[in-house]
Amino acid sequence: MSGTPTPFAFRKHIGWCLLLLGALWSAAAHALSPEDAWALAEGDTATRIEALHRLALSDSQRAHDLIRALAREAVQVQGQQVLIADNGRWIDATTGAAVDGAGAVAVMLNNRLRNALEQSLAVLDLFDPDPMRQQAAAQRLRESQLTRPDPVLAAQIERALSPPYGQRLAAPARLVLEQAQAVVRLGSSDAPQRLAAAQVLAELGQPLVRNRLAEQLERESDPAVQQALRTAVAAIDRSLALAEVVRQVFAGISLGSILLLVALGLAITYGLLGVINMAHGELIMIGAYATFVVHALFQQFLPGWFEWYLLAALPIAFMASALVGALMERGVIRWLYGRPLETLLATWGLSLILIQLVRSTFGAQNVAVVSPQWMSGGIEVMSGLTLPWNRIFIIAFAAAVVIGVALFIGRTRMGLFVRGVTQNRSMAACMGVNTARIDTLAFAFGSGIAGLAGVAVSQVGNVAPDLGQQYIIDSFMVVVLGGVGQLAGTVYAALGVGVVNKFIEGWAGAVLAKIAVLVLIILIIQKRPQGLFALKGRSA
Amino acid sequence: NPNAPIRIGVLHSLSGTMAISETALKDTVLMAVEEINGRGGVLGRRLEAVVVDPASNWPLFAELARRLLTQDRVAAVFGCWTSVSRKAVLPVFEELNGLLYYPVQYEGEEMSPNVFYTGAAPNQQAIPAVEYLMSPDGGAARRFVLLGTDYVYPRTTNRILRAFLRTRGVGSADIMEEYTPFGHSDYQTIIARIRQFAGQGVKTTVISTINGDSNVPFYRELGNQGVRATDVPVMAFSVGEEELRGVDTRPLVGHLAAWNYFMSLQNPANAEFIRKWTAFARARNIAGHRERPLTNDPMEATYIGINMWRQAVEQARSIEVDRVRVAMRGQTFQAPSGFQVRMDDRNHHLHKPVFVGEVRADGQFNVVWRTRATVRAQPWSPFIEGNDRRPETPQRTR
Amino acid sequence: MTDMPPPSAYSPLHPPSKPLFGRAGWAALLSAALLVCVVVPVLNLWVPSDHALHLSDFMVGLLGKILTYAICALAIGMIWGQAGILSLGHGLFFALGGYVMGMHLMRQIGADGVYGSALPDFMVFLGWTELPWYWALSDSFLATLLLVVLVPGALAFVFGYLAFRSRITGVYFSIITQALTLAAMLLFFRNETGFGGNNGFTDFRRILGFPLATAEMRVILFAISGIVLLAFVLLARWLLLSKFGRVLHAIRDAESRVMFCGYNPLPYKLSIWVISAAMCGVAGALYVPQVGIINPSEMSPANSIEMAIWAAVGGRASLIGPIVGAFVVNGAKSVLTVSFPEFWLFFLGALFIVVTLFMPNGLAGLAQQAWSKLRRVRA
Amino acid sequence: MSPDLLELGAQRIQAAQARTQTEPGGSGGRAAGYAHPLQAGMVDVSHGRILYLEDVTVSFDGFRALNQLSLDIAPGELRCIIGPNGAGKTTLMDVITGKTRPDAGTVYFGSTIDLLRHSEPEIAAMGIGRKFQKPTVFENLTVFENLELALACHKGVWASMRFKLKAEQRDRLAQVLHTIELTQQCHALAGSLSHGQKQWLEIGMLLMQEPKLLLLDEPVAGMTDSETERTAELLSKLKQHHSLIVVEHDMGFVRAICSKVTVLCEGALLAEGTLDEVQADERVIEVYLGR
Amino acid sequence: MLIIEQLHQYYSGAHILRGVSLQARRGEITVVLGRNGVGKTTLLKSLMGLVPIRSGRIEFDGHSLVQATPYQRARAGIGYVPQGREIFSRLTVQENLLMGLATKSAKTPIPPVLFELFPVLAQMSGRRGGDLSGGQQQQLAIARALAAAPGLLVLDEPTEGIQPNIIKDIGRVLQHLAKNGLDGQPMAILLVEQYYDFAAALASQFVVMQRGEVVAQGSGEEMEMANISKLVAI
Ligand SMILES: Nc1ncnc2c1ncn2[C@@H]1O[C@H](COP(=O)(O)OP(=O)(O)OP(=O)(O)O)[C@@H](O)[C@H]1O
Ligand SMILES: Nc1ncnc2c1ncn2[C@@H]1O[C@H](COP(=O)(O)OP(=O)(O)OP(=O)(O)O)[C@@H](O)[C@H]1O
Ligand SMILES: CC(C)C[C@H](N)C(=O)O
Ligand SMILES: [Mg+2]
Ligand SMILES: [Mg+2]
Repeated sequence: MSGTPTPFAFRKHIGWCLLLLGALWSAAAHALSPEDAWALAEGDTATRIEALHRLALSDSQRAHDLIRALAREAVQVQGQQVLIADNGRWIDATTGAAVDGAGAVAVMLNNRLRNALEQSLAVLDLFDPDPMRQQAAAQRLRESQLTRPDPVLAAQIERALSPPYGQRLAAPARLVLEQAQAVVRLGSSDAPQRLAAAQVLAELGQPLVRNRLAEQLERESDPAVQQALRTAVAAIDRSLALAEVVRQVFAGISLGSILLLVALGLAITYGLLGVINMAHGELIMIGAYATFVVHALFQQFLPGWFEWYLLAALPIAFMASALVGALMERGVIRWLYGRPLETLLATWGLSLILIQLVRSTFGAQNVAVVSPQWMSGGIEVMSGLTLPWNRIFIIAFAAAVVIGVALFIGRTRMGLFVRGVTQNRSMAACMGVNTARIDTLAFAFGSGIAGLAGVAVSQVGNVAPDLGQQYIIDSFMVVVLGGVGQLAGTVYAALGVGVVNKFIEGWAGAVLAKIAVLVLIILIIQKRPQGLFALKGRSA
Repeated sequence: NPNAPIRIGVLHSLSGTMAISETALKDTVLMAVEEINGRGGVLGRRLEAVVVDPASNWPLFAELARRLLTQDRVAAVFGCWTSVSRKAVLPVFEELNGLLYYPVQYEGEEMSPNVFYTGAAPNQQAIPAVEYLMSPDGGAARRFVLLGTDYVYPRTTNRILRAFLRTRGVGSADIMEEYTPFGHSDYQTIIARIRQFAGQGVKTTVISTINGDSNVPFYRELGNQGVRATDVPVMAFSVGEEELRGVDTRPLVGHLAAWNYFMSLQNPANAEFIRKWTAFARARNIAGHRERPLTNDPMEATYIGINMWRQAVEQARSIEVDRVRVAMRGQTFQAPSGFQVRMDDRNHHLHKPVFVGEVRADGQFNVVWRTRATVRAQPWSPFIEGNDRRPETPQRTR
Repeated sequence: MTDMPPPSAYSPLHPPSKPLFGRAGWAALLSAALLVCVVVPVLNLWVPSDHALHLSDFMVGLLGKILTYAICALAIGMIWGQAGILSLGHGLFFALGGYVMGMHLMRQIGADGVYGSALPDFMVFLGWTELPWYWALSDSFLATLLLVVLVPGALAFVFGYLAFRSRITGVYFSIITQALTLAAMLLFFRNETGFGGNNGFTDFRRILGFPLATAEMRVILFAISGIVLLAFVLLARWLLLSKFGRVLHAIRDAESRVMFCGYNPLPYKLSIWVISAAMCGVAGALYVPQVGIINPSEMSPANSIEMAIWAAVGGRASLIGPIVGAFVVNGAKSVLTVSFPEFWLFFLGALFIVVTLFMPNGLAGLAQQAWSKLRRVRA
Repeated sequence: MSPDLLELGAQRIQAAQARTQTEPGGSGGRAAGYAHPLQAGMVDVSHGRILYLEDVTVSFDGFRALNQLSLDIAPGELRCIIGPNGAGKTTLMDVITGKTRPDAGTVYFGSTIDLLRHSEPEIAAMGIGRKFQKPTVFENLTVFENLELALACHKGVWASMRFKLKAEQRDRLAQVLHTIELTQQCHALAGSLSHGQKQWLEIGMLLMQEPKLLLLDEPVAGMTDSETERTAELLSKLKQHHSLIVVEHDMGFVRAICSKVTVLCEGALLAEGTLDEVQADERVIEVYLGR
Repeated sequence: MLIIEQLHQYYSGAHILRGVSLQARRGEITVVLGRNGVGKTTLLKSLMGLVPIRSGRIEFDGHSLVQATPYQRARAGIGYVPQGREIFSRLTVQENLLMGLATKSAKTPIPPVLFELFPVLAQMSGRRGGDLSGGQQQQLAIARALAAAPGLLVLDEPTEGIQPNIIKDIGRVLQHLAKNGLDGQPMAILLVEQYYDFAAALASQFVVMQRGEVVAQGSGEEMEMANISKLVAI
């Protein structure tokens, strides 16, 4: 993924190392008293934290194991006995003996404890053989040093960097830890030390760092350090400003790509076929529910492959929506070509039926669609700017779908027939095109694209029976703004709306941004009554 | 006819945007009705639920309320979720002297003689929650993001919270208030801003009054952008077990919610409640719940409401509204929350316990804090100016 | 042009201009007036409530509400059916009329509100100490009556002028009307905007000093709604039988050709558009005191779409069709939401599909077909 | 305005002066200066031009449909325009009626009205009527209503609302119906007419409009020979009181109606003159008539 | 060979075609004449299956077409040039021609002779059909119908709006096509035409219609004798 492991990757590693440690543990085990274990497991938070610190600093491997187990919420108590649960088996935390913990209850964690645990773990992990874990631990320490300077931790950092321990640190972790140290040294009484710290920190363009530097600048007396601090703050400000712009553009594009995906199917069913398809949203919804079903099936029957359920969901969602679309076309819409406004009424009726159908089958409430791990987390493109993977995937997915659709419509014979049929149905028939089949196919294709959009939105939003209602207006807005029947127009309109929306939202808030975008759309249509990409010429 | 069934109205949206939340409440009423009938009914008469669908349409709420009261002549109505739907039916209930049991937490500032409020008032949810956040266990927060959907409940709650925070010495520079439209689904910008606001080195928490559909995208984006509960915890007032159903909760572990009931509470009353609901959901084949039965706070409040109504009717030996109203005062019930809740003698609100829970990986809540006893409701929040002069009992205004 | 054969050489043309109504039409109109002004009040107020013919208060309220919907449907039918302009934003005009009336009713509450202040409750609550300027005229009933027409009318004028001037047509127009109403809805949802936010206005008590929550008032409001609807039918009929109506039809079919005939379509479209918006405003104003609440969700795009659907179900080509549609759809909704709370959407959806597939001209078209068949059989 | 246009105006004014000096009348015997009273909305044809185009260029994505075309039509003239397919004839009509804006050039109706400043309905209201190449009538109105709509009268909204057909208007309608032989179908929907009938109806609408200048784009396409003859007769009668521009490919028809023919090719003037002259022109034979 | 027998057609009650019968043979040009509104276009539309007929027989090369959909008729080898051109206005000229090849396999190229016949189409091949001038569109419509080398070519007033020299070309082309087709096979041509001279010059057979009925019929040489131009003019 990236240079910076995400919190989740970090947790996964813990699991790995625990297995490793498990093999070594009988040899390395040191004593852990039942009282200490109990103090960590139960009681009020303050005492538990105290126990935690104590145990973390001890050399007891058992204690460390217990801390790690607690961090992954695997500690349970049975009577006064503290147990570590592992895949349906239990061991006694103090003795390491296997026991039967069938009646044990999990101990409670809260955020305060979790915070303390993370810090302790960071200190423990700093000397883990795995350099990735070292680095993650160092980062964690740096962060907590930035947010809440803690003398105990500061001492630990100093110690970790100094000789006997220092050699055991891998280079990247060491760098991070030095930055953490710099945070501490920024407050030192020695001016050269402060100067060096300021220079180290200038590299690290985070808002938190900026605050520390600015704070220090306020009380700094040494002019050289002052100067260094000032340039450091300015440098960070610059990089933050840049990051902000990049972030907004990215957010805009990512919103735009979702708009694009949801509008693309409509660009076909409405833009090309001229069906005012009010059930478009429901086709998206069906795609999302298809994803949910695939997801549930994987969870149940193929848990090992769960990570890849989305790949299976894509064709299935496409087919599901396409099938429903084909049925709609065959059963209802077929009779309405040439009466576009009537399709509004009929498809509205269809949408009501589809919503209720899904509601009766799956229930009115949201259903859970869990994103695969590889879509979580993000990539840090610059300091202070992490782009989430799922957004990146959706952008890429949208691009792929657009290209696919454009090729299909513009380059294939089938696409030609679709365009021909939609422009002049009876003449196309007279040319020997099986118009009924093309109609069904084209409608199913557009519906299938809506299904694909459903896969995408199931990864960012909620999946509920009225999911489609939320997208239908946006879809029409985008298609019409771009110019009906203009695929390129749809693309530009979607991205444009997304980016403009996000920029306005940046300074006016979400509500006003939405209103502003709507007003903007109205104004643009005034200037371009046939949409952004209106056909010019006689044929328009 | 003394042996004819007693009818009660169920006025919850089964379609439209609110169906997501309200459908389960309808089923809760039906479950309670079945249970009561199983025990011989009320006053020896069977209960019969008249279910209607106001379809998330507020005027339709008013119309159907009138219909329930005049055509179906129901003895009481259990219904409404959103405040606006309650406001829409209120004049009808007052005009026709009907009885409404409203089961959802709300913003207060109301006290009608024709409504019994079994959800929380702000002081039974929002204020304790913030107090918890400011405590060492809650992370000793000093900086707050008040994030909500742009409508009256969040705005009122936040107004109250602002006033409350001021009394705790939190300056307005440390409060960021932000609203999104209904159904807002793209939280990238807002969460980035929250991160910025939180990245100033002061312990910051988010108080979310986001409502409805927006919660899923909000929490998903939280997970995406790696906002962890240990850094910036989010405390929500309208996110419960049912709302979390649609989210992958693993990245959300540790985020918080405040309620008067959690499904994860361990006590006999709750075990019984969950058991009954599970059986009912399976028997009735309620989609979603038959696979994964969930209970939540408004369901509990609904259950309390209908049981208290039953007790009051039996005590009054009549279903007449005026007599039931009197009998409701001081009514108690052993609630699934594990506490004995009591209807206040005067203000038509319940005395309820308050819990703060942290999201668990399985979508349930870990109760990390609770009040020692039940808390009396303050529908007129003392943090709003002029409310000290408000009467303590509902006044008939028309 | 000179050299034409003399006109006397031909049989005189039948003048195609028809009277406003035929005899049957007038009779139907009068009996409808009688129904709303006499029959319903009598059945509701004077027939004892246990009598089989008694019309309950609930029914009067329901019918009154549907009458206001019917006005909207008529308004939509006029622009959609006659001028070919599909508005998906008429809910906005309806809501604006409603809001104007609502403001007046809010002021009528006086000091009886929860907070006992002269200001509406929500303002007290938001900490406002005086009425914002745009509430200035809300005290006066007369001004309210005027504004009910003027506010939606003026907005429609500005919007329509811009849109029609830029020759925005077809679905482009429909979509920007939808954008307009959506924007307005979001705006009204904001509490700062000053119209009560999400909750809107409710808790009305009296109108012109008379209490609202009485059977008599309900009947009166019902009768007014009915009369207004009939008056609008007359107005619409007059408009559409005139050459104005034919120009509209021509614009609907071939706008550019109309221009080459020397007509400027802009004022034509604009006037029917404004008239239709104002009609919706009046409907909204009648609606609010009857249902007792007005809030921004009336402006939601789905609501406006539904209005168009009433017109379509009834048959937008005729004037009566949309009215029939409003009654059928809303009547069906009222019955079904109670009888089949969990399945009514299936029925409603099926109704829409059946109507489109088998009754291209809506219910009214079906009736017409049946009627002409009957006549053919008799002849 | 460009300098040469100014110059042109000056020339015309001079010409007008010369004319008013020689021929009395025009301004009722008064000795007029170069200004003479103009009724609002009236076309000033005192300079011997009802339509005047200069250097009109229209291009579509680089393709020049009209290329610096100049044209002059006198009041009461019937001008035929012929030319190969795609020569720009229809485009020319589009320019005159305001449907297409030229990239460059001037278009004057009379000597005072700059057509480029006016919208389509304004141009139509001034008295330029047009029949399209593809017949366009109001398909959902009856034949009668189609003609009634085209009727010359005040065309404001309020006037339409109170419009009542006067007796003489009705007579005219009847006349026109007879002329176009649709009296039978008078109350039939225009949409149900055959192609040729629609052509006629459109001509009828044009007649009702009483325009000063008529533009007819292939009026006899799809008509039988006898109908073509009738149309020719009709146009010949019209030309005494109206100015006409007719585009046709039917040489027989052109011969029947026309004295002066303009040949367009590739957007520019190729030849001009009587039909015989033009038909003898090698270039015209080459690109258009064929051997 | 095309055989139409006793064709009756109604437009919602109005009896338009009243028992029309005619035949069109390969190698011949059959011209249908008649005044405006007599039902010529309706006849062709019935033949193409664009309007439903009440009764009658339509047979082409021995197969009955009465039940066939328009596209089946096209696949049976009928090419149609409709009145009013009916170009796919938003497809380019090239794509319009490709549409004409819909009955052929995907790899069939556009026959180059079409561009020889109508050079303007080659010039404008990238332009959208709707942007062409009226006459250009008409040429495109004819080329499009020819693209698939049909066995029967049906033309509804193909000369409308076309410049004289191209009309002459079209005449020559039709004669050539009747004899040799595009692919060497003789073709049956059914031509509806108002332009008498053109029709007379081409006709191997003629049919005159009046009020939905065939009132005269004969071979091309008989046209002058039968004084058909009078008949059409009434
Ligand atoms: N909007 C447009 N875009 C591109 N080319 C156009 C457009 N409009 C017209 N043209 C081209 O301009 C040229 C002139 O067209 P025009 O219709 O004026 O010809 P015409 O003289 O009327 O021909 P015809 O006799 O066939 O009707 C043609 O080549 C046509 O293809
Ligand atoms: N869609 C229709 N609905 C009703 N009547 C129609 C329809 N189309 C044509 N007609 C009528 O049918 C008759 C025959 O029309 P058709 O188009 O076949 O004539 P045509 O011989 O092709 O005439 P033309 O030479 O003018 O093209 C006409 O009287 C016409 O009014
Ligand atoms: C917070 C919500 C769950 C309920 C609240 N009463 C509302 O107005 O919508
Ligand atoms: Mg032309
Ligand atoms: Mg024809």
